Amino acid sequence: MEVNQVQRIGVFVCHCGTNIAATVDIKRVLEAAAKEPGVVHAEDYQYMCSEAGQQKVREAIKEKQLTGVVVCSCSPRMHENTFRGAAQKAGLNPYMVEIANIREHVSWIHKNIEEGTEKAIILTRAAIAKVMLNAPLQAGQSKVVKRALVIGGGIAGIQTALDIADAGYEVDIVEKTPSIGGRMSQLDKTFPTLDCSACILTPKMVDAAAHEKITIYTYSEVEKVSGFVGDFQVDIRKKARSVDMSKCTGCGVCQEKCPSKKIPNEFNRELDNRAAIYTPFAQAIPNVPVIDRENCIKFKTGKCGVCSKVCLAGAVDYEQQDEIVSQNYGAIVVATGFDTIKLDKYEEYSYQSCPDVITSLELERIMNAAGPTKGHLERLSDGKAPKSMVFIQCVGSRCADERGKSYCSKICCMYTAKHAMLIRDKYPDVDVTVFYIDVRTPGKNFDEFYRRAVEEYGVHYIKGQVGKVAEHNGRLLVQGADLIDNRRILMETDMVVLATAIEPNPDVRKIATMLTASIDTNNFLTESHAKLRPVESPTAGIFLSGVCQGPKDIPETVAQAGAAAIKVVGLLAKDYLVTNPCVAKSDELYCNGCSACEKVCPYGAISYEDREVNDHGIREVRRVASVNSALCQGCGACTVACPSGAMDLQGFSNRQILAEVDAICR
Amino acid sequence: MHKTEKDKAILLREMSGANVDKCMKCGKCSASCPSYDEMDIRPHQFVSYVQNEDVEALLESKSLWKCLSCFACVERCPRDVKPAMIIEAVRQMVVRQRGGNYLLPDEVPELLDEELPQQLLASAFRKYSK
Amino acid sequence: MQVENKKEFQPKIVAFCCNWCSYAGADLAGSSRLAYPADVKIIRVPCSCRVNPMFILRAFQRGADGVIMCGCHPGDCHYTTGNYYARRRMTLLFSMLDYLGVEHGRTRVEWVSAAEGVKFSTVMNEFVEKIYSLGENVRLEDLRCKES
Amino acid sequence: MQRELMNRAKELLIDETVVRVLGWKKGDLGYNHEPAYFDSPEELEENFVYDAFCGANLSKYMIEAGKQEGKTLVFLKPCDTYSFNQLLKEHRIKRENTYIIGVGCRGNLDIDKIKAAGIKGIESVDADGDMLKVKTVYGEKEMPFEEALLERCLACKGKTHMVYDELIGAGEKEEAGPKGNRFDRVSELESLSPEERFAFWRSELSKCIRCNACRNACPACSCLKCVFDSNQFDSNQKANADTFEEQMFHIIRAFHVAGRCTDCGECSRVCPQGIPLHLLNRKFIKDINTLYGEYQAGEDTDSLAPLTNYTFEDAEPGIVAERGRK
Repeated sequence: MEVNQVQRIGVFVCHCGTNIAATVDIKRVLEAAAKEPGVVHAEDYQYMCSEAGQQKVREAIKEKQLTGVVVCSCSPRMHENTFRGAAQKAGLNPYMVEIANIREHVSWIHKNIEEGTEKAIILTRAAIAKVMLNAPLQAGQSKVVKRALVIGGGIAGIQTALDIADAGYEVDIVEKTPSIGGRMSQLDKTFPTLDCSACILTPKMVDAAAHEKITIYTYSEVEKVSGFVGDFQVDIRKKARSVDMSKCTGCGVCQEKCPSKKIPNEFNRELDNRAAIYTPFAQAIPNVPVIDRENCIKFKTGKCGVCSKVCLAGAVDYEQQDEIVSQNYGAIVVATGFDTIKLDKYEEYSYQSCPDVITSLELERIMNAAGPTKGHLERLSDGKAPKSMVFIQCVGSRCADERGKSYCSKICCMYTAKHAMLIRDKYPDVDVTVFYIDVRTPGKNFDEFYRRAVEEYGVHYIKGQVGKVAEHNGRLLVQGADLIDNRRILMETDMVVLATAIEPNPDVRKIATMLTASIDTNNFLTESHAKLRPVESPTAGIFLSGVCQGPKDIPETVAQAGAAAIKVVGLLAKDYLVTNPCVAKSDELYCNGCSACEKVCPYGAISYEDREVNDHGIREVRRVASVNSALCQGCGACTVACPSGAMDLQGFSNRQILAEVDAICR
Repeated sequence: MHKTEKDKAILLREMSGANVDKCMKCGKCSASCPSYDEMDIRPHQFVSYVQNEDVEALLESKSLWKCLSCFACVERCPRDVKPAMIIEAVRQMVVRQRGGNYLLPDEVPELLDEELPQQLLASAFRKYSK
Repeated sequence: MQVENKKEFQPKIVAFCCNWCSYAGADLAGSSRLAYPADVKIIRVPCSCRVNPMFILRAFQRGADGVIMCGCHPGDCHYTTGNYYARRRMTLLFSMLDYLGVEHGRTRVEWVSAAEGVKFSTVMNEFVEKIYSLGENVRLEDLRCKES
Repeated sequence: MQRELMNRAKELLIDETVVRVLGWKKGDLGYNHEPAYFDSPEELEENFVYDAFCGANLSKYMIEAGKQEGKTLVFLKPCDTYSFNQLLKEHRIKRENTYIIGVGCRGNLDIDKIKAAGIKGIESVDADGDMLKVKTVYGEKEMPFEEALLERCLACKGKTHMVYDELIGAGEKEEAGPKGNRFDRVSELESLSPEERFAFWRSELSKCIRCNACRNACPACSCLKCVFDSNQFDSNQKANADTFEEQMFHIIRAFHVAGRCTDCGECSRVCPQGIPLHLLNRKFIKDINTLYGEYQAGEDTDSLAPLTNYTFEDAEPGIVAERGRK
């Protein structure tokens, strides 16, 4: 074994009051440690992590010129940083400290002193064996690009961007559809105050568009992400709009004159049609149409060109190409939002077969003055005003089977109360019944809101999930059971509204993969800590805003958007980041250049280059791996993929781990 | 051997293979049931009766013999609880307790007629014999 | 030289635990006072994908009677994909050891999350029991390295 | 075919397409040909050979040859091209420095099998139809060609070359395709009791003299510096000191080539002790095929190898114990 210098190791054994001392014979541990080769100092103390304890470590390092420290104490997850700090203060490299975990792994579980002491000694020996092979490591620095990217231009993305921009940093919003606004722009009114959604959202959209620090890329998608916290390189694909944004005045003539008008209108949940050249809604930002090339006659047949002819500004440009914008960002916020689930597996609700069975989001559009019925409540089958309506809760939510989602969609109880109330208010002669399993209304003024629906607006709430909805004599027959009265319900109604489960936008999986952000089985992005780090992804520099992280309503989304923004601002306010030095390192003399390590690296931290290598006097150009220490997170996957042992992990090197193995099996 | 209510409830869980603890009490089983009005104890109640270990009431319920085993409740249950399987298990229990077969294979030929669907026979066996 | 060793069999068991899930799970077992035999000694690695087959063979060579590797549950890896690679590597390695005639009970992989202190303790108890039933690892031990 | 290959090689040397030729030269016996470089037509004329004793897989030599100035002509049998491809995939060979002539192959012979058939004092061996004519000091002997085939040829991967610049003699007289299932012996071992397996491998591996021939011949085992020669793992050992070290060497060797081994069989062919090392590699191949889907290393140059790939649904390591229970 090669030892470059004579190691001088100090061992510090903590009593942790009686936590350790009660079941570990501290004196014997000290004696055993002192006998180990390389150990020049061994002492114990009541509470090693206390200031006085740390002082002992610092003094010993200076007096005995220690080159390495072993602290036998609680879990390294608890106090490793404490003792590293102490070492650093005494002039020793902080990575020359190892912890033997003799509390969580020994004294707390082994009640027999003999056993406990023996195990503590072995763990101490293993830590000593490891620290003998430790090398001083230097934490590196990496630059922070003072610009943030927000993926998704709904209320979550807009709010995050506004907050970041107000703090003085540049922000770019990338939105897939032709306008920002997201789901909220499709809503009619919002609970519990019944404000008109557009009235509160539109000013925010305008603010974002007008903000000098915010750049909005609509009809654009993130195409490629590389880099790491502080400096992500992102390629954004600006899809060809076929309309020159700088020339268009937003007059809307092109949309009126377009002959291809039979295209399902996504914004109105495909309840009516739009033209091939269109802006999704009147308040769209930017107020510039796009040509849907798949449905445009000009693009399909080469003939037509009406929009171009009628455009006085000459803004229509059929030759426009997709454009790639490459930009560097210090932080990225994911705000990709949600959609409702598909209901094709719920045959019993007849959603596919009866036009009068609709989802809640469709009802929002029907209720909206700009919607397919101009705000009149009517049946889509015959245009007649309904006399009776049934709302069904938890459609696809709280499902244990593969038809739906296991979680509660959280927002449905409240919006259903809202819908019921609005309908009873506007159309008092319409009878409204809500079938529920539980009414869940935690939130300020939420339960009061629901009670108002029942008490003031006379909405019937029936506990019991509906079993079946079927067309019957031009009306809908709803079969259910009232679980409280314990009686069968068989009622005819005119419209049925399904509170459909929400799910993360399906594109989020692709985005998460690009960002190496983790995602759960329901496609919600995972937060770094469910309680303490709820807006951070475990991947450094990636933050979460809105429903992409979990179901939530508008106030919660806005709150989370602000929280994500402050985390971003906190990051961008730094000029440099300190990087973890326990990263992989490749020895060029051993590297075969085979790329196995590169293939298993989850961070794209390994690259290959042709470099001249001096292998004991033989100079030749070889293809060798190099690790970007700012990107590497230190998992070690590459070290095992490497057959020659060229790739090793600093702080957890092959030889260090083998030394621990040997010490344990001695 | 004397069984307590608790033993019987455990037995019912085993016989039916239904996990009653998954039930979220939404009542969709009852809402889907075509025989609901004929029943004294409703499908969703079967689940909670087993949870509450009130098996005696189930054994005496006339619902047992009203269930068509159409499995609509099993099909639609969002929690995969399988109420029909519980009802089936209670029926089994009743039959076993009574000790005798209501339908013996030897009696079948006499009952056969050409119109009779095979499925009915199988179902009758399931219902009326051990 | 050979002295008859009448001492009761005390197995040596090495447990490789990933820092983020299983090591934290072991800590939780500790803070919940969920006992498991002291024969288990834990080595902390950043991720299960850091565990080289060489480490496992070396442990056996130096006289370990059992080696267990614990990591985050598939899908929950702190580094996203580490445990997937570890899973394949260990499956193949264990299969090979089995093929060479080493009792497969001496090796094990378990996924233990940071919240599964109970599972950690249960798994360790089971594993140690298994090793006791298998007895001393005579097939793979390097006699040269044994202390007299 | 030997003449045809030699003439083409001369042409390519003369027109300066290549600056050297990597082929086989005659051994001092009639059946121990070895890999060799030829720099001139004269050398080719004198020593070049191609017959059923040219078992040596030349792919690995291309790692070094590829570093030289100018192109190297290399002769590759169909199965050799898998190894070559695998090395290309691992960026070990510069394709642009290589000119590949894919040569036809009827199968290679195992001199040990001929000797085992009781034929002694061999001077030369010639194929004649389905029979081998063996000249010995005791006169001429005969044995069926088929019975003297190398183990690898019994698991022949077929007559298709995975990579080449031109083909000579390919598709002629070839009996492509495996004879029986190459995993039969592995399955047989698997069906034994652990004690029997241990006994089998202990007796086989204890023959190992750590000559490193397997490592040196293996096209996948091509590290610049082997872990067993370096100190990266505290593992440099010159000789086996106990029963485990050779096992460790062979397990790790097999593990390092798992998912990369093309099953070319060089390890077993070159082992002076006759250890069936290919049974270790085939065990991994069999496991990979059953657990992660059929995979043939060297078939392409861009797929992810089984050990640098995964699926969420992969089998758990516990499957080893479950399988054992059956």
